[in-house]
Amino acid sequence: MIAEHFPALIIVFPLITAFFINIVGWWWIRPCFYMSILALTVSFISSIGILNTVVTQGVIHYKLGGWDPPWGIEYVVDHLNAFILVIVSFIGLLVGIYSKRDIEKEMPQKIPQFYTIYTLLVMGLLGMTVTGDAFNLYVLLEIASLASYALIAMGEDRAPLASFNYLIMGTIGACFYLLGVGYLYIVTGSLNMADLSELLPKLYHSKAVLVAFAFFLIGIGIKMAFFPLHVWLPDAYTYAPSSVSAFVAGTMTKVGAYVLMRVMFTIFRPYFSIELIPATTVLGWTAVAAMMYGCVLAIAQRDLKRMLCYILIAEVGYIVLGISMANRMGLTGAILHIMNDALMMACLFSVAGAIMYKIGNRDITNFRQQQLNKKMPFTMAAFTITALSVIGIPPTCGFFSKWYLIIGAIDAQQWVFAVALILSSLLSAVVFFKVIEQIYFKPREPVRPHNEGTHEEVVMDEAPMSMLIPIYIMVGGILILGILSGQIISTVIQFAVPASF
Amino acid sequence: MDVIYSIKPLLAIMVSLVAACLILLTGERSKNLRESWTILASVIKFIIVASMIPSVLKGNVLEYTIISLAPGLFLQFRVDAFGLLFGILASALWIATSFYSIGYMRGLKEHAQTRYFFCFAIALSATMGIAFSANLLTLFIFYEILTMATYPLVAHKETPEAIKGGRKYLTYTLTAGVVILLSMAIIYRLTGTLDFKPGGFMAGNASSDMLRFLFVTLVMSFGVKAAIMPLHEWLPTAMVAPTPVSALLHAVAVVKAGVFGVLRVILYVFGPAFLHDTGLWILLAYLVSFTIIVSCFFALAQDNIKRRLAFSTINNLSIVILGAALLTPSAIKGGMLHMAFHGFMKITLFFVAGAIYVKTHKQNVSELDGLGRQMPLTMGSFAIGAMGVAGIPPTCGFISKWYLCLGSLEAHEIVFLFVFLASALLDAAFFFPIVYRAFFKKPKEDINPSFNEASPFMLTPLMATAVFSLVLGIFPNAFVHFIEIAALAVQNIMGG
Amino acid sequence: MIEYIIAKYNYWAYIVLMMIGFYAMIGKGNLIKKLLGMNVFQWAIILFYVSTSVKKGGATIPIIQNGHGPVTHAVDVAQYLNPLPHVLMLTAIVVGVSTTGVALSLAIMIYRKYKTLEEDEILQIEEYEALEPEE
Amino acid sequence: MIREDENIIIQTICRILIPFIQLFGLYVIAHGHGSPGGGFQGGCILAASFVLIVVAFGLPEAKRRFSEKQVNLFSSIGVFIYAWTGWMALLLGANFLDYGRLSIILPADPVHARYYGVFAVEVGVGITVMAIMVSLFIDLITGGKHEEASE
Repeated sequence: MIAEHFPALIIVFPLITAFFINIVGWWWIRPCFYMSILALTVSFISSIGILNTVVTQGVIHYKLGGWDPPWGIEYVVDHLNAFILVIVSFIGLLVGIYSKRDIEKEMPQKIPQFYTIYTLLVMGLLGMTVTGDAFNLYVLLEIASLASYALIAMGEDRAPLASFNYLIMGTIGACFYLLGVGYLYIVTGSLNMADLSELLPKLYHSKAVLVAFAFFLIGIGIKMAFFPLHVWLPDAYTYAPSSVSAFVAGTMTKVGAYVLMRVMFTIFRPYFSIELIPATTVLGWTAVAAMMYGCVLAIAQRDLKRMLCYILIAEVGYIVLGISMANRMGLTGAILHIMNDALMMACLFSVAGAIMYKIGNRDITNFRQQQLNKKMPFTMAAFTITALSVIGIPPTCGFFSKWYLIIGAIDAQQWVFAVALILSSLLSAVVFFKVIEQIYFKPREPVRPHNEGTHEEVVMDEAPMSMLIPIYIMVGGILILGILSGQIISTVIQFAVPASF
Repeated sequence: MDVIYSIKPLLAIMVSLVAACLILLTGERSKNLRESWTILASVIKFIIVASMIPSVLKGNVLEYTIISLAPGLFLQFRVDAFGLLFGILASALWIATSFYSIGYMRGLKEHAQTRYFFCFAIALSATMGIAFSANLLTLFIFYEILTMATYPLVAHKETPEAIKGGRKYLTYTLTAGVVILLSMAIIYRLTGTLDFKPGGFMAGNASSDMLRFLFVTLVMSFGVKAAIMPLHEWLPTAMVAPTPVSALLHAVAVVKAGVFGVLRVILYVFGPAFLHDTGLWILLAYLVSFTIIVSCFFALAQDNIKRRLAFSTINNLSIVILGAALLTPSAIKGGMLHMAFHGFMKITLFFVAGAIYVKTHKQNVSELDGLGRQMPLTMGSFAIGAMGVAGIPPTCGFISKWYLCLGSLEAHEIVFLFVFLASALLDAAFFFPIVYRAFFKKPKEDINPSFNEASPFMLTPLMATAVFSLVLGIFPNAFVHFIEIAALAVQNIMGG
Repeated sequence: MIEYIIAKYNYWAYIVLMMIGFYAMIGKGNLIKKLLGMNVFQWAIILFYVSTSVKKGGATIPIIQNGHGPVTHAVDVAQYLNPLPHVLMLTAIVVGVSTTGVALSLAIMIYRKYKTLEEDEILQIEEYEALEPEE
Repeated sequence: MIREDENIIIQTICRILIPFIQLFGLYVIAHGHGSPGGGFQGGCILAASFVLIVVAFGLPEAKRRFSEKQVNLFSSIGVFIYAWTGWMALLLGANFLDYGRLSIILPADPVHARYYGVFAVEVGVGITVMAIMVSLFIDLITGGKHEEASE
């Protein structure tokens, strides 16, 4: 009985819990963490249930308040958003667990506030994914964004300024999205995505529809930090608290990518976004630029988190590139990469957080002096494996999404895309091996003889278990999901790709 | 030819992976335990691999599928004759290298030994994976794992020089890796499969220009690890690694994996018929002939023993490829045999170089005068290895070169016969001075003329491999039936 | 042309307002001015939405008189405005208010840290701090 | 006690005005589901009255009447009323927010149950909006330091 309400439960439970945390937090701080974890667990279980239902029984339609669409708000869950739901709630849960010690250290006086807003943020992203109503998506987008502004502002030194800039940019993005919805509403009188998809084809040559599409692309582009619109991201994610950057880096841009796919292939038919206007061509070449730009700038960074931010920008480029190939393989790669990248980015930012937690410094050039591989061997092993995945070394999952993306580029006869993919792979190898060298090789001075045991022993000082376990669950995912990618594609992703491809 | 469903290939790979985990867990606590894991794993691995010989010799193929990765694409192992040949080589030499590593690493009191043994075990797993891969994608997966596992070994010393060597190694191999990836993806889209098939599966699946392009990119990118001449630069630079690593790189895993990849591409992806029809074989043959001759001259100019050995390796790898490129049964057979035999001979030479370094801290040829008096057994082994590489009977090098020369005659290309002979001469020219210096020159003051060998941990393996290269020369079918296996592989390829 | 503008003056107003807001958000150096620009921007969108529901000719709010009475009349669509855009904008106003609230609190945090709200001055301070070696 | 910076005229006027403002706010909330108005508008009007108190009487006096904890509590309670109304429907077997199903526990037919359900939601929204507006205002004028300001 409860299973059919999972689409509502996945959102409502964290929503209520968030306010419950707020109240309880005034008197009693300890249970805040556990309540948040409880809510996220419920969401995670619900998302698994939804995925299971979708795989076995097909698309779920959930009418809020019992109103029939297109008048009422409808939650529609197909293979695509069921898959994204699982990813977001999974990362949300893991980072939630991870955040315990981090938040206790970074902002002991703000624990209830943190968990309230964090739960709201997860809920907002889940809501964006689950909804089938264009305006409802805007509202949830703003809930998620507002939560992320607040969370980012809780970070270190420059965080408020970074958050303010993000807020200005984010509001422009959201407003553009709202305008897009407005134009579509004017011409069709509907806000329901499925309904819009039915009504729009007759109007494809209307200027208003074209303008709406442009507004959508730019609005979502800002939200997902797509290359020329990414300027807010490095500052915001660098100065955010570790747990926050781990979660938002892992999921927020990915949900943006999901919304982009929804707009391009559900609200508008692929015929419109691919053939009628050259949206995919523009997106594709911009994505290539994003990949190159992100990787090249990442090489120049000294701050680990900032470096990861630029890698993230490049990764967003990968996903958009996959979408813009507009063929089955490319989209499969893009969807697979959404999952892989969510895991990889969350894991990398978590590792950066763990380093901050223990060392209090994340200057890459400083790692060598710190002998990080001796101090935190497990964290560093996790970093290395994840870095290899970002580079795309098999058998990690990063390789498999790259494989599908390259095949997609070949199918689209876009050789430049294929070359860009492998080139950015090499560039990210430069980025990460620079760090790996710093981590694993012994400090340059003072010069010591080649002796084992004579130099003073660096004591192992690992991150706490509550951080390590989530990190290792993600690492396990990175190692295993790659091998399982064939199964994932055949059970879920092949149905998530729009049928017309 | 029957297909037997067997888990053995997977076990052969997993043994060293498990050992790697055990090494990591116990390494810092107990050195002895750590090293016994290595040796135990190497022995078990060899037993597993050896147990597959009888069924393969009967003409069967062992297969094990782990999981489907994409339509028509599996993570799959298939042990055929050629793969088994490589598997035997790598697993047999790992036993020797394990013992030798212990002696070498302890002798020099190297740092980070746990990491060293860990990476070594992973590298061997990857090598087995390469040997037993059923398709190009599986091979590529293990190929990249091998790259990642050997990088820490190359940069092991962590000196600026070592780091530079490591970077160069990565630059070359990763770049090659992505090119392989791209070519592989194109092949997959053209044919819908990547499964190795004796005699190739590509012919007729695409325009001739496309096929030529793919052939060139694949051979050149696998050729990076096989150190074909314009792309060989990383190999001498990587000589900064500890000697067992060099031995592993040169004789067991990395370069052999590259050669193995090239041979797989030539014989199992594109197929001799395609190469013959397009005339690509002659192009490749001239390219590697160039490498063979030029690398010898480079080798002559080196004073550092290991660098000299490195160029000799480049030379020999190209000989193997030349054998395959000639496309005649004897030449292919000779190439495959040379791949195996060269492993035994070259590892002896590297072991000797390492033993000399541990004992006397000498790295240059010019310092070896009279060393034969101090280390007669070591230098004697070196002499055997050098004879083998130069192809002088009764060492095993003679047998493989014999087949290669036969092959070049079969192909009616006398040029390549001269290439083989010239390289044999040049090999002799740069190895025998070392032997001469060691045994017949007067020792300099700093050499202790009395008998003072390296530790038995090092001496035993290097003598064992030397003896093996002799025994294999006299009874080439002893123990592991190298010739039969190679003949079987050739029969599969040529017989279609 | 002029009739064309006058006939749809509310849409023109929305565009002008939006551009003013956009300019303030991008071009102004003072954070509070940026914030004001953001508000103007949002209100412009609200104006746009509300404009879309306007009907000429005496249409009024959608409250049906005697809707619950014994006699129900068939409702003429021309008689009432489309309520949905208004409702949507109510939500948008809420979002706008929340965004403004968050932005103002951020501005307070920034002011407390830098003692200024001028962007170029903040950046100067940042540069200065970056040059100073931290203890 | 009247401080120097406080104006007796303003205070007196406010004393008279505030009850009416609040009454009007309640009226708007109560009629939200049947006519123009509703939780958000009514909540804002209610919040305006509290803001007036702060402006006219100063923060310490206002704090005496509604502490930060109370404000916070109200903001959450409002959401609870809203969410639980939805949950009730869910627990009674209908979809989330499907108030028609409340007819099982309410003495009314589904149409009226929906009417009451929306009313409950409006009340919840009104309370939340009021509390949030007040806390936004107080947070902004004090720079987020309630406790220091109240001393």
